[in-house]
Amino acid sequence: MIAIQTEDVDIGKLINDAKQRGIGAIVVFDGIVRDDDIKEMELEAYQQVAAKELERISANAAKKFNLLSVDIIHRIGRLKVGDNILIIVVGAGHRKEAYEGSRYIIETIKAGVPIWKKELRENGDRWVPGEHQHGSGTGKPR
Amino acid sequence: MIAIQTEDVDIGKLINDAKQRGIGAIVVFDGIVRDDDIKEMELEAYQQVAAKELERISANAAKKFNLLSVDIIHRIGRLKVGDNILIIVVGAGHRKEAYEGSRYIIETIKAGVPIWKKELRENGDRWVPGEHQHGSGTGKPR
Amino acid sequence: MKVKIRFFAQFRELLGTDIVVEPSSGTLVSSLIKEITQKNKKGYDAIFDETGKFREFVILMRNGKRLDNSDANKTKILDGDEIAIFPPVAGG
Amino acid sequence: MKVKIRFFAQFRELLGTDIVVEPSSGTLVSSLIKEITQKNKKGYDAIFDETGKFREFVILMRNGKRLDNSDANKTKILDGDEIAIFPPVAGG
Repeated sequence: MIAIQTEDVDIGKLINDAKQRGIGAIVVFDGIVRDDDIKEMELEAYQQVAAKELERISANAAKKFNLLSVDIIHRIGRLKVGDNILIIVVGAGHRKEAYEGSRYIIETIKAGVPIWKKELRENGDRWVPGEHQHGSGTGKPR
Repeated sequence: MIAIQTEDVDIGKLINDAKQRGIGAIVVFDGIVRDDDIKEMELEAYQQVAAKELERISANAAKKFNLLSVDIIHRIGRLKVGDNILIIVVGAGHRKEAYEGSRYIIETIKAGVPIWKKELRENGDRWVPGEHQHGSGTGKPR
Repeated sequence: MKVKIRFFAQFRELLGTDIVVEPSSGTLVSSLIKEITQKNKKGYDAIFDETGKFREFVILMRNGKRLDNSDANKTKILDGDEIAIFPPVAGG
Repeated sequence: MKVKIRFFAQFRELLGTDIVVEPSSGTLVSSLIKEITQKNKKGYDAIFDETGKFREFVILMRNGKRLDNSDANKTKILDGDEIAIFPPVAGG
Protein backbone atom coordinates (compact mmCIF):
# COMPACT_ATOMS: atom_id res chain seq x y z
CA MET A 1 0.00 0.00 0.00
CA ILE A 2 1.38 3.36 -1.08
CA ALA A 3 -0.72 6.32 -0.01
CA ILE A 4 -0.78 10.01 0.76
CA GLN A 5 -3.78 10.52 2.98
CA THR A 6 -5.19 12.43 5.92
CA GLU A 7 -6.27 9.30 7.85
CA ASP A 8 -4.02 7.42 10.23
CA VAL A 9 -3.27 3.75 9.61
CA ASP A 10 -3.22 0.56 11.72
CA ILE A 11 0.47 -0.35 11.87
CA GLY A 12 -0.20 -3.73 13.51
CA LYS A 13 -2.41 -4.66 10.58
CA LEU A 14 0.16 -3.45 8.03
CA ILE A 15 2.77 -5.70 9.69
CA ASN A 16 0.47 -8.70 9.62
CA ASP A 17 -0.46 -8.10 6.00
CA ALA A 18 3.22 -7.80 5.08
CA LYS A 19 3.88 -11.37 6.22
CA GLN A 20 4.19 -13.55 3.20
CA ARG A 21 6.33 -16.29 1.73
CA GLY A 22 10.00 -15.75 2.39
CA ILE A 23 9.73 -13.01 5.00
CA GLY A 24 12.09 -13.29 7.97
CA ALA A 25 12.35 -9.65 9.01
CA ILE A 26 10.09 -6.64 9.00
CA VAL A 27 11.35 -3.14 9.78
CA VAL A 28 8.89 -0.35 10.50
CA PHE A 29 9.74 3.33 10.48
CA ASP A 30 7.22 5.63 12.12
CA GLY A 31 7.89 9.37 11.88
CA ILE A 32 6.02 11.30 14.55
CA VAL A 33 5.14 14.94 15.24
CA ARG A 34 7.64 15.88 17.97
CA ASP A 35 6.76 18.30 20.74
CA ASP A 36 9.25 20.98 19.72
CA ASP A 37 7.15 23.76 21.24
CA ILE A 38 4.63 23.36 18.49
CA LYS A 39 0.88 23.27 18.77
CA GLU A 40 0.18 21.45 15.55
CA MET A 41 1.65 20.68 12.18
CA GLU A 42 0.12 21.23 8.75
CA LEU A 43 1.27 19.04 5.88
CA GLU A 44 0.81 19.73 2.21
CA ALA A 45 1.69 17.60 -0.83
CA TYR A 46 1.87 17.98 -4.57
CA GLN A 47 -0.32 14.92 -4.42
CA GLN A 48 -0.14 13.33 -7.88
CA VAL A 49 3.61 13.83 -8.23
CA ALA A 50 4.36 12.78 -4.63
CA ALA A 51 2.32 9.58 -4.99
CA LYS A 52 4.15 8.68 -8.20
CA GLU A 53 7.47 9.40 -6.48
CA LEU A 54 6.58 7.11 -3.58
CA GLU A 55 5.67 4.34 -6.03
CA ARG A 56 8.98 4.78 -7.80
CA ILE A 57 10.97 4.81 -4.53
CA SER A 58 9.14 1.69 -3.37
CA ALA A 59 9.91 -0.18 -6.60
CA ASN A 60 13.56 0.91 -6.57
CA ALA A 61 13.99 -0.10 -2.94
CA ALA A 62 12.36 -3.49 -3.55
CA LYS A 63 14.76 -4.19 -6.40
CA LYS A 64 17.86 -2.81 -4.72
CA PHE A 65 17.36 -4.52 -1.35
CA ASN A 66 15.35 -7.62 -2.28
CA LEU A 67 12.35 -6.40 -0.36
CA LEU A 68 9.36 -8.72 -0.56
CA SER A 69 6.90 -6.14 0.74
CA VAL A 70 6.81 -2.33 0.96
CA ASP A 71 4.15 -0.03 2.41
CA ILE A 72 4.52 3.73 2.54
CA ILE A 73 1.81 5.90 4.04
CA HIS A 74 2.49 9.63 4.22
CA ARG A 75 -0.10 11.68 6.00
CA ILE A 76 -1.10 15.23 5.06
CA GLY A 77 -3.39 17.80 6.65
CA ARG A 78 -3.46 18.95 10.25
CA LEU A 79 -1.58 16.74 12.76
CA LYS A 80 -0.91 17.12 16.45
CA VAL A 81 2.02 16.18 18.67
CA GLY A 82 2.40 12.38 18.82
CA ASP A 83 0.56 11.78 15.55
CA ASN A 84 2.12 9.56 12.88
CA ILE A 85 3.41 11.51 9.88
CA LEU A 86 5.02 8.79 7.82
CA ILE A 87 4.87 5.03 8.18
CA ILE A 88 7.17 2.75 6.21
CA VAL A 89 6.82 -1.03 6.56
CA VAL A 90 9.27 -3.24 4.68
CA GLY A 91 9.57 -7.01 4.71
CA ALA A 92 12.58 -9.02 3.53
CA GLY A 93 14.16 -12.42 3.92
CA HIS A 94 16.84 -11.08 6.25
CA ARG A 95 17.31 -8.17 8.60
CA LYS A 96 20.15 -6.46 6.77
CA GLU A 97 18.01 -5.96 3.66
CA ALA A 98 15.03 -4.84 5.73
CA TYR A 99 17.00 -2.21 7.69
CA GLU A 100 18.87 -0.91 4.66
CA GLY A 101 15.77 -0.86 2.48
CA SER A 102 13.82 1.03 5.14
CA ARG A 103 16.57 3.59 5.59
CA TYR A 104 16.95 4.04 1.84
CA ILE A 105 13.24 4.76 1.53
CA ILE A 106 13.10 7.40 4.26
CA GLU A 107 16.26 9.15 3.06
CA THR A 108 15.00 9.20 -0.53
CA ILE A 109 11.63 10.59 0.57
CA LYS A 110 13.32 13.32 2.60
CA ALA A 111 15.52 14.18 -0.36
CA GLY A 112 12.94 14.68 -3.03
CA VAL A 113 9.24 13.96 -2.60
CA PRO A 114 7.17 17.16 -2.94
CA ILE A 115 5.66 17.36 0.54
CA TRP A 116 5.96 20.30 2.93
CA LYS A 117 5.40 20.80 6.64
CA LYS A 118 4.42 23.89 8.52
CA GLU A 119 4.80 24.07 12.27
CA LEU A 120 2.04 26.00 14.01
CA ARG A 121 3.61 27.66 17.03
CA GLU A 122 2.53 29.99 19.79
CA ASN A 123 4.98 32.57 18.50
CA GLY A 124 4.11 32.25 14.83
CA ASP A 125 4.07 29.60 12.15
CA ARG A 126 7.16 28.26 10.44
CA TRP A 127 7.69 26.24 7.27
CA VAL A 128 10.13 23.44 8.05
CA PRO A 129 13.24 23.81 5.88
CA GLY A 130 14.14 20.73 3.87
CA GLU A 131 17.18 18.66 4.73
CA HIS A 132 18.56 18.89 1.23
CA GLN A 133 19.32 21.49 -1.39
CA HIS A 134 17.18 21.13 -4.46
CA GLY A 135 17.49 24.14 -6.68
CA SER A 136 19.78 24.30 -9.65
CA GLY A 137 22.28 26.46 -7.79
CA THR A 138 24.59 25.79 -4.88
CA GLY A 139 23.26 28.29 -2.36
CA LYS A 140 21.51 27.40 0.85
CA PRO A 141 17.74 27.28 1.09
CA ARG A 142 16.42 30.21 3.10
CA MET B 1 9.06 -3.67 28.47
CA ILE B 2 11.79 -6.28 28.33
CA ALA B 3 10.52 -9.85 28.26
CA ILE B 4 11.26 -13.41 27.28
CA GLN B 5 7.91 -15.07 26.92
CA THR B 6 5.86 -17.62 25.01
CA GLU B 7 3.00 -15.21 24.25
CA ASP B 8 2.89 -12.93 21.24
CA VAL B 9 2.63 -9.18 21.71
CA ASP B 10 0.54 -6.37 20.21
CA ILE B 11 3.06 -4.33 18.22
CA GLY B 12 0.58 -1.53 17.52
CA LYS B 13 0.09 -1.07 21.26
CA LEU B 14 3.84 -1.13 21.92
CA ILE B 15 4.29 1.65 19.36
CA ASN B 16 1.54 3.74 20.92
CA ASP B 17 2.91 3.23 24.41
CA ALA B 18 6.38 4.24 23.23
CA LYS B 19 5.15 7.69 22.26
CA GLN B 20 6.29 10.15 24.84
CA ARG B 21 7.85 13.55 25.24
CA GLY B 22 10.60 14.16 22.69
CA ILE B 23 9.86 11.25 20.36
CA GLY B 24 10.08 11.99 16.64
CA ALA B 25 10.92 8.55 15.27
CA ILE B 26 10.10 4.98 16.17
CA VAL B 27 11.81 2.02 14.52
CA VAL B 28 10.40 -1.48 14.94
CA PHE B 29 12.27 -4.66 14.15
CA ASP B 30 10.17 -7.80 13.89
CA GLY B 31 12.04 -11.09 13.39
CA ILE B 32 9.77 -13.74 11.93
CA VAL B 33 9.88 -17.53 11.46
CA ARG B 34 10.73 -17.86 7.77
CA ASP B 35 9.35 -20.69 5.65
CA ASP B 36 12.71 -22.31 4.93
CA ASP B 37 11.16 -25.75 4.49
CA ILE B 38 10.48 -25.91 8.18
CA LYS B 39 7.35 -27.08 9.95
CA GLU B 40 7.91 -25.29 13.20
CA MET B 41 10.60 -23.76 15.34
CA GLU B 42 11.39 -24.44 18.97
CA LEU B 43 13.10 -21.73 21.01
CA GLU B 44 14.90 -22.16 24.28
CA ALA B 45 16.49 -19.60 26.60
CA TYR B 46 18.74 -19.53 29.64
CA GLN B 47 15.95 -17.38 30.94
CA GLN B 48 17.39 -15.49 33.91
CA VAL B 49 20.67 -14.71 32.19
CA ALA B 50 19.03 -13.85 28.85
CA ALA B 51 16.59 -11.46 30.55
CA LYS B 52 19.43 -9.71 32.38
CA GLU B 53 21.36 -9.45 29.11
CA LEU B 54 18.40 -7.88 27.34
CA GLU B 55 18.08 -5.33 30.15
CA ARG B 56 21.77 -4.52 29.86
CA ILE B 57 21.61 -4.21 26.05
CA SER B 58 18.56 -1.98 26.34
CA ALA B 59 20.26 0.33 28.83
CA ASN B 60 23.47 0.49 26.79
CA ALA B 61 21.57 1.24 23.59
CA ALA B 62 19.52 3.95 25.29
CA LYS B 63 22.68 5.66 26.49
CA LYS B 64 24.69 5.20 23.30
CA PHE B 65 21.95 6.34 20.88
CA ASN B 66 19.85 8.70 23.04
CA LEU B 67 16.87 6.38 22.87
CA LEU B 68 13.88 7.61 24.85
CA SER B 69 12.10 4.28 24.80
CA VAL B 70 13.14 0.64 24.29
CA ASP B 71 11.04 -2.52 24.25
CA ILE B 72 12.46 -5.96 23.57
CA ILE B 73 10.24 -9.02 23.53
CA HIS B 74 11.89 -12.34 22.66
CA ARG B 75 9.58 -15.28 22.33
CA ILE B 76 10.43 -18.84 23.30
CA GLY B 77 8.63 -22.16 22.95
CA ARG B 78 7.05 -23.59 19.84
CA LEU B 79 6.49 -21.15 16.94
CA LYS B 80 5.20 -21.66 13.42
CA VAL B 81 6.02 -20.03 10.09
CA GLY B 82 5.04 -16.34 10.13
CA ASP B 83 5.09 -16.06 13.92
CA ASN B 84 7.01 -13.22 15.55
CA ILE B 85 10.24 -14.35 17.22
CA LEU B 86 11.72 -11.07 18.37
CA ILE B 87 10.19 -7.62 18.51
CA ILE B 88 12.30 -4.52 19.18
CA VAL B 89 10.63 -1.11 19.44
CA VAL B 90 12.82 1.94 19.94
CA GLY B 91 11.84 5.58 20.12
CA ALA B 92 14.17 8.55 19.72
CA GLY B 93 14.12 12.22 18.89
CA HIS B 94 15.43 11.62 15.38
CA ARG B 95 15.49 8.81 12.85
CA LYS B 96 19.25 8.29 12.75
CA GLU B 97 19.36 7.41 16.45
CA ALA B 98 16.29 5.20 16.17
CA TYR B 99 17.66 3.18 13.23
CA GLU B 100 21.13 2.85 14.68
CA GLY B 101 19.85 1.99 18.15
CA SER B 102 17.55 -0.67 16.75
CA ARG B 103 20.30 -2.21 14.67
CA TYR B 104 22.70 -2.17 17.59
CA ILE B 105 20.19 -4.02 19.75
CA ILE B 106 19.49 -6.81 17.24
CA GLU B 107 23.18 -7.30 16.45
CA THR B 108 24.09 -7.43 20.13
CA ILE B 109 21.32 -9.93 20.84
CA LYS B 110 22.46 -12.13 17.97
CA ALA B 111 26.02 -11.96 19.24
CA GLY B 112 25.55 -13.01 22.82
CA VAL B 113 22.19 -13.57 24.46
CA PRO B 114 21.75 -17.22 25.54
CA ILE B 115 18.82 -18.23 23.37
CA TRP B 116 18.74 -21.11 20.91
CA LYS B 117 16.51 -22.12 18.02
CA LYS B 118 15.75 -25.54 16.65
CA GLU B 119 14.11 -25.94 13.26
CA LEU B 120 11.67 -28.83 13.08
CA ARG B 121 11.83 -30.17 9.53
CA GLU B 122 10.27 -32.96 7.55
CA ASN B 123 13.71 -34.49 7.10
CA GLY B 124 14.88 -34.11 10.68
CA ASP B 125 15.42 -31.37 13.23
CA ARG B 126 18.31 -28.91 13.17
CA TRP B 127 19.73 -26.56 15.76
CA VAL B 128 20.34 -23.21 14.10
CA PRO B 129 24.04 -22.35 14.23
CA GLY B 130 24.81 -18.96 15.75
CA GLU B 131 26.10 -16.12 13.63
CA HIS B 132 29.09 -15.52 15.85
CA GLN B 133 31.92 -17.43 17.44
CA HIS B 134 31.70 -17.53 21.20
CA GLY B 135 34.12 -20.07 22.61
CA SER B 136 37.54 -19.13 23.87
CA GLY B 137 39.21 -20.55 20.78
CA THR B 138 39.29 -19.48 17.19
CA GLY B 139 37.73 -22.51 15.53
CA LYS B 140 34.39 -22.57 13.83
CA PRO B 141 31.28 -23.73 15.61
CA ARG B 142 30.20 -27.12 14.31
CA MET C 1 -4.32 27.79 -24.91
CA LYS C 2 -4.89 26.90 -21.26
CA VAL C 3 -2.18 26.31 -18.67
CA LYS C 4 -2.35 25.56 -14.96
CA ILE C 5 0.10 27.11 -12.51
CA ARG C 6 0.50 25.51 -9.08
CA PHE C 7 2.41 27.05 -6.21
CA PHE C 8 3.09 25.09 -3.02
CA ALA C 9 3.92 25.79 0.63
CA GLN C 10 5.22 29.37 1.23
CA PHE C 11 4.71 30.20 -2.43
CA ARG C 12 1.09 29.05 -2.30
CA GLU C 13 0.44 31.20 0.76
CA LEU C 14 1.74 34.25 -1.10
CA LEU C 15 0.46 33.57 -4.59
CA GLY C 16 -2.40 31.08 -4.45
CA THR C 17 -2.53 27.82 -6.37
CA ASP C 18 -4.28 26.12 -9.29
CA ILE C 19 -4.18 29.31 -11.29
CA VAL C 20 -5.50 28.81 -14.79
CA VAL C 21 -4.11 31.19 -17.38
CA GLU C 22 -4.30 31.55 -21.13
CA PRO C 23 -0.90 32.69 -22.37
CA SER C 24 -0.26 33.48 -25.98
CA SER C 25 1.52 30.89 -28.06
CA GLY C 26 5.31 30.99 -27.72
CA THR C 27 5.34 32.27 -24.12
CA LEU C 28 8.34 31.04 -22.14
CA VAL C 29 7.81 29.24 -18.81
CA SER C 30 9.95 31.80 -16.99
CA SER C 31 8.05 34.74 -18.50
CA LEU C 32 4.71 33.27 -17.54
CA ILE C 33 5.78 32.71 -13.92
CA LYS C 34 7.22 36.19 -13.76
CA GLU C 35 4.00 37.67 -15.08
CA ILE C 36 1.85 35.81 -12.57
CA THR C 37 4.06 36.58 -9.57
CA GLN C 38 4.15 40.31 -10.38
CA LYS C 39 0.81 40.67 -8.62
CA ASN C 40 2.46 40.08 -5.23
CA LYS C 41 5.83 41.64 -4.44
CA LYS C 42 6.61 39.22 -1.58
CA GLY C 43 5.68 36.31 -3.79
CA TYR C 44 7.85 37.60 -6.63
CA ASP C 45 10.78 38.22 -4.29
CA ALA C 46 10.46 34.74 -2.81
CA ILE C 47 10.95 33.21 -6.24
CA PHE C 48 13.18 35.65 -8.14
CA ASP C 49 16.36 37.42 -7.10
CA GLU C 50 17.22 41.10 -7.75
CA THR C 51 18.47 40.30 -11.23
CA GLY C 52 15.21 38.55 -12.15
CA LYS C 53 16.66 35.04 -12.07
CA PHE C 54 15.04 32.15 -10.23
CA ARG C 55 16.44 31.87 -6.72
CA GLU C 56 18.75 28.88 -6.43
CA PHE C 57 16.49 26.81 -4.21
CA VAL C 58 13.32 27.24 -6.25
CA ILE C 59 12.12 24.02 -7.88
CA LEU C 60 10.15 23.94 -11.12
CA MET C 61 8.17 21.08 -12.59
CA ARG C 62 6.44 20.84 -15.92
CA ASN C 63 3.79 18.13 -16.06
CA GLY C 64 5.28 16.39 -13.01
CA LYS C 65 8.87 16.38 -14.33
CA ARG C 66 11.71 18.56 -13.08
CA LEU C 67 12.49 21.49 -15.29
CA ASP C 68 15.91 22.95 -14.67
CA ASN C 69 15.61 26.61 -13.67
CA SER C 70 17.89 27.72 -16.46
CA ASP C 71 15.89 25.76 -19.02
CA ALA C 72 12.75 27.65 -18.02
CA ASN C 73 14.15 30.60 -19.97
CA LYS C 74 14.21 28.53 -23.17
CA THR C 75 11.14 26.34 -22.73
CA LYS C 76 7.89 27.37 -24.35
CA ILE C 77 4.61 26.70 -22.64
CA LEU C 78 2.35 24.25 -24.47
CA ASP C 79 -1.41 23.93 -24.28
CA GLY C 80 -2.53 21.86 -21.27
CA ASP C 81 0.77 22.20 -19.39
CA GLU C 82 0.81 22.09 -15.60
CA ILE C 83 3.65 24.15 -14.17
CA ALA C 84 4.53 23.70 -10.47
CA ILE C 85 6.76 26.05 -8.49
CA PHE C 86 7.86 25.17 -4.99
CA PRO C 87 10.51 25.57 -2.27
CA PRO C 88 12.73 22.68 -1.08
CA VAL C 89 10.70 19.70 0.05
CA ALA C 90 10.41 18.70 3.71
CA GLY C 91 8.35 15.52 3.82
CA GLY C 92 8.93 12.46 5.97
CA MET D 1 27.77 -28.79 49.13
CA LYS D 2 25.13 -28.51 46.43
CA VAL D 3 25.70 -27.34 42.88
CA LYS D 4 23.38 -27.05 39.90
CA ILE D 5 24.50 -27.93 36.39
CA ARG D 6 22.51 -26.62 33.44
CA PHE D 7 22.96 -27.73 29.86
CA PHE D 8 21.17 -25.97 26.99
CA ALA D 9 20.15 -26.73 23.40
CA GLN D 10 21.98 -29.72 21.87
CA PHE D 11 23.79 -30.33 25.15
CA ARG D 12 20.51 -30.43 27.06
CA GLU D 13 19.08 -32.96 24.63
CA LEU D 14 22.06 -35.23 25.22
CA LEU D 15 22.67 -34.66 28.91
CA GLY D 16 19.54 -33.27 30.54
CA THR D 17 19.42 -30.06 32.54
CA ASP D 18 19.02 -28.73 36.07
CA ILE D 19 21.22 -31.53 37.40
CA VAL D 20 21.84 -31.12 41.11
CA VAL D 21 25.08 -32.68 42.32
CA GLU D 22 27.03 -32.70 45.56
CA PRO D 23 30.70 -32.55 44.69
CA SER D 24 33.38 -32.73 47.33
CA SER D 25 35.02 -29.50 48.36
CA GLY D 26 37.85 -28.43 46.11
CA THR D 27 36.41 -29.95 42.92
CA LEU D 28 37.32 -28.01 39.78
CA VAL D 29 34.56 -26.81 37.42
CA SER D 30 36.11 -28.70 34.50
CA SER D 31 36.38 -31.94 36.51
CA LEU D 32 32.78 -31.75 37.60
CA ILE D 33 31.52 -31.21 34.04
CA LYS D 34 33.71 -34.04 32.81
CA GLU D 35 32.35 -36.35 35.50
CA ILE D 36 28.73 -35.55 34.69
CA THR D 37 29.14 -35.83 30.92
CA GLN D 38 30.85 -39.24 31.21
CA LYS D 39 27.42 -40.83 31.43
CA ASN D 40 26.70 -40.08 27.78
CA LYS D 41 29.46 -40.51 25.19
CA LYS D 42 27.76 -38.30 22.58
CA GLY D 43 27.25 -35.65 25.22
CA TYR D 44 30.87 -35.85 26.34
CA ASP D 45 32.13 -35.71 22.74
CA ALA D 46 29.97 -32.70 21.99
CA ILE D 47 31.68 -30.75 24.77
CA PHE D 48 35.22 -32.12 24.96
CA ASP D 49 37.74 -32.88 22.22
CA GLU D 50 39.96 -36.00 21.97
CA THR D 51 42.51 -34.51 24.35
CA GLY D 52 39.89 -33.82 27.02
CA LYS D 53 39.83 -30.05 26.50
CA PHE D 54 36.64 -28.04 26.07
CA ARG D 55 35.81 -27.66 22.42
CA GLU D 56 36.49 -24.12 21.24
CA PHE D 57 32.88 -23.12 20.75
CA VAL D 58 31.61 -24.38 24.13
CA ILE D 59 30.48 -21.58 26.43
CA LEU D 60 30.61 -21.82 30.21
CA MET D 61 28.90 -19.64 32.77
CA ARG D 62 29.24 -19.63 36.51
CA ASN D 63 26.34 -17.93 38.26
CA GLY D 64 25.35 -16.14 35.10
CA LYS D 65 28.83 -14.83 34.30
CA ARG D 66 31.11 -16.05 31.51
CA LEU D 67 33.86 -18.36 32.71
CA ASP D 68 36.67 -18.67 30.22
CA ASN D 69 37.09 -22.31 29.20
CA SER D 70 40.74 -22.33 30.23
CA ASP D 71 39.88 -20.88 33.64
CA ALA D 72 37.50 -23.79 34.28
CA ASN D 73 40.60 -25.91 34.93
CA LYS D 74 41.65 -23.65 37.79
CA THR D 75 38.29 -22.63 39.24
CA LYS D 76 36.94 -24.52 42.24
CA ILE D 77 33.23 -25.11 42.59
CA LEU D 78 31.63 -23.34 45.54
CA ASP D 79 28.46 -24.27 47.42
CA GLY D 80 25.34 -22.98 45.64
CA ASP D 81 27.06 -22.43 42.29
CA GLU D 82 25.06 -22.68 39.10
CA ILE D 83 27.20 -23.85 36.18
CA ALA D 84 25.80 -23.50 32.67
CA ILE D 85 27.26 -25.16 29.58
CA PHE D 86 25.98 -24.32 26.12
CA PRO D 87 26.75 -24.12 22.41
CA PRO D 88 26.94 -20.79 20.49
CA VAL D 89 23.78 -18.77 20.89
CA ALA D 90 21.31 -18.26 18.06
CA GLY D 91 18.61 -15.96 19.37
CA GLY D 92 16.95 -13.11 17.57
